[in-house]
Amino acid sequence: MLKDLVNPTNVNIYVSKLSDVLIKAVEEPLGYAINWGRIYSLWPVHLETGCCSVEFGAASSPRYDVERFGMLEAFGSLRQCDLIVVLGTVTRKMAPRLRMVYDQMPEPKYVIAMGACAITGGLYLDSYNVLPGADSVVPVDVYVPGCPPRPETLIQGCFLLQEKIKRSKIK
Amino acid sequence: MNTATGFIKAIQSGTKHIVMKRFTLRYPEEKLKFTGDGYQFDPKKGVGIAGTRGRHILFHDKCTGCQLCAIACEGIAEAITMVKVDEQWKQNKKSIMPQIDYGKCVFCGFCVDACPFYALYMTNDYELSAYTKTHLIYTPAQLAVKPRDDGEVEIKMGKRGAYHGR
Amino acid sequence: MENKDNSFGQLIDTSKDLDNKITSNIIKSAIQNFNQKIQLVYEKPNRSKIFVNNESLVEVALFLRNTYGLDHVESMSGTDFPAENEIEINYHLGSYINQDLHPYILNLATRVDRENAKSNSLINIFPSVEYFERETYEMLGVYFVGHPRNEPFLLPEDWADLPPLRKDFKLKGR
Amino acid sequence: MSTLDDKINEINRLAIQITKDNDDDRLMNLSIGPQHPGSGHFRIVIKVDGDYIVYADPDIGYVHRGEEKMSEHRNFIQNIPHLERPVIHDSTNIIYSYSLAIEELIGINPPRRGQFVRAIAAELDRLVYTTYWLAIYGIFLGHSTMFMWPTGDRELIIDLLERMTGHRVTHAFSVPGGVRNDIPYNFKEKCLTQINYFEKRLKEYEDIFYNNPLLRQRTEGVGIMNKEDAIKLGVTGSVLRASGVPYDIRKVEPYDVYDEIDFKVQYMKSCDTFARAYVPYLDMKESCHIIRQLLDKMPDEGSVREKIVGNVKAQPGETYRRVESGRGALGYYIISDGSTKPYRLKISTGSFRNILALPFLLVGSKLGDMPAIYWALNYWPIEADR
Repeated sequence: MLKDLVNPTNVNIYVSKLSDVLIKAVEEPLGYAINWGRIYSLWPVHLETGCCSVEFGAASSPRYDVERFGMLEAFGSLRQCDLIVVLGTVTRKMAPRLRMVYDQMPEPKYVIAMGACAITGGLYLDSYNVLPGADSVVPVDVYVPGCPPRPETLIQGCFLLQEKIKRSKIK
Repeated sequence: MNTATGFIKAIQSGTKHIVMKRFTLRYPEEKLKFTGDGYQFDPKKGVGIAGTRGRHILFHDKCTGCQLCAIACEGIAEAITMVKVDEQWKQNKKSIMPQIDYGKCVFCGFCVDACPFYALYMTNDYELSAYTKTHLIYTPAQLAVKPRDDGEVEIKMGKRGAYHGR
Repeated sequence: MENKDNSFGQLIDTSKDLDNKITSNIIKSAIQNFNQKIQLVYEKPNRSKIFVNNESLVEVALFLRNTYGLDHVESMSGTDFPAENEIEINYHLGSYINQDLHPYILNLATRVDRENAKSNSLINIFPSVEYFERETYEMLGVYFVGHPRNEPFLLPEDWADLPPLRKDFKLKGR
Repeated sequence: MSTLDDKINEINRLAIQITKDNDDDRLMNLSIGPQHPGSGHFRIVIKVDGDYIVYADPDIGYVHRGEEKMSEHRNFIQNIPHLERPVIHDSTNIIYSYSLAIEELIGINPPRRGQFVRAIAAELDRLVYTTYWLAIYGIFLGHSTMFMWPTGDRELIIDLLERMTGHRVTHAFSVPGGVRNDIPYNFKEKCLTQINYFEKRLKEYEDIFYNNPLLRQRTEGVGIMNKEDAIKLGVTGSVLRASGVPYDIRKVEPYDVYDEIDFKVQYMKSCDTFARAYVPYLDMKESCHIIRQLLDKMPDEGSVREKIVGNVKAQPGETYRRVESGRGALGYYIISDGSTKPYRLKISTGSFRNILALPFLLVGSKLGDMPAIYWALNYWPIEADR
């Protein structure tokens, strides 16, 4: 009886079933843990596409200090970043560079479109050198409106992004 | 200046800040207090009233659907479109009211300057981030909502430097 | 729009004002030196505009720099006039050396043909004009003879449209 | 065996030939920007020979948005929001000269109180611009405290400006005919206390940054541009004043109420990078004096704005008006054909004029000095690109 159960073919089946159960038991907490790690280490690429970089700088100033939330620690290397904040206008000359930077970033990567120019083109709706928004170049996760947005709005946008990451499933 | 003195002075001036008050605004818990209820405009005098330029507020009982705000915005950002509303108002025969796309709006406030009927003002509301572009379009009904009144912290000067206090 | 005819009646009597006295002296002597080649367009306090033919642009600029110390270019721009089939180029000259001329700006204007836009470069006289001329080449399609780098500057590398500041370049929806 | 030996010999021969034949191998091409911690919206192509820069060519235009063309399709009021975007943290100054030019074309004069309020906003904006510039200069030189302090103290001024104008940086405050709204209640006292505190903090910058021996060593004697070269290159603003030419538009061609204000033009004669970094700091100190005088002399009552309708028509003609911005002379050349829109509008900015000095200063200097030289030029890429 026992001998029948423990033959090599069966063992394989048991192991695979056991691993299925284990994965199911571990997947959710593990995914939660990984996501938890991700949301508190959102490192942005230092690519300035437009003038919203001024308020981005103000967001890391002592008054707002976004590093309290473990995000937007600027001056990271490109290969270690997982967030790209499109800081304003995407011009025709900048668009290929933006895509190039985005393609070089490792997965998973997130995009925040900051400012009216990055969302729809904003003021430059009829300009010959401005693209209508960053989402024609890169997929955007969170839109932060304003021209430029207040640092509070940017922080709120980052909270939204954290919420999104928290609820996403890891592969 | 001597090199050593320079270093010592630099370190000294930095060390003083150990006892300084924290300047940081603890944002989600504390919010800034602004001058007034937001930027307003007095068409009679021809000057505005100082205030923060945040999200707009639309008074449905005053809007006449004259489209002046949309015309003012036409050359700036084209954020305002006039849409049909279900409500019936005496002063608004065409029942059209502005709908504002905050994906385009630049918060310059020239639409408020253009409104001759005291119908469009700006408020202190600035938390407008969203996941999609359609969430950024505010209908006349959404624009009528008064933002909840919070924010009580402002910059104060103390003996130990500037800080945010009530 | 432009009043191009040369009449001294336009000169404001500025004998009381020191600044304007100097500036009208500049223009008077320039006009005397370059007989018929310079036309006075207007003179306002601290601002004046003279018009020269494109052939004599370089010598007039050289004269202004050497005689009065108008040593740098504050601004340089081009304007398209499709009705007259011409492009006007304006050099706004200022002075750092000559203390009396600090508030003064002289607008040195010239016109080139619109189809075959070619002008003499002032880069050997005012080195500060280098990027301005490159910008004008790109934005209005005026070729500057003698400029080492008539090449794209502000626009994307693959720009293949008309120069954008010409009036027949239309913006979308306008 | 012989084949392997042959191969090795062949490889060695080729390698020697490559290094010998190609003298260009000595030169290394570097492309700095636009994705680079120390570049911003800007790329510079550099060739280095060892540690020395032998060729530098700025490649600008990454933020070129065609403002000059766009302004031909908007009326004089609608032009204000997009024209202040090139320098959003110095937006009052860039609109100041535009307002002056349009006022001249339309033929109106702002009320006296409006002129004072506008000048106060312009001076506060200069402080905001310069503190931001200083913060980035600190981080360029690896001085993190100098990023934190100015960005923190900048918020004091931004707070004042927000009370006054309604927005943190893009104020849209100065319009042709004055300013858009009066200053709020008890602004004067608040402004005085915060400016006094800010001035006290400025003194501490000197201890931690400007008198710091490390900064001195990195900047003194680096990137020398003497007076003749500065005049030839036509640089402006703090770069010019650091080369020993006391030229400030507020002094040489006073606009609005600046002829009633008593202030000194700050300049230095050492002509090096340290002077270019120090002159804006001296300007900030002077700005604090100017603000106090302006607050003192401002009339208590009166209108602040001469209202013009949106579709006001200008007289045909042309004008060139300039102001002293944070980066130097900022001029607008506007041609009007008598309609409601400008026929041609040209912005001549300090950044666009100063960037011409960058290749001149870089060639011959060490690569490590590049950030110090570049950012001391008081260059804001978006303003140069427009």
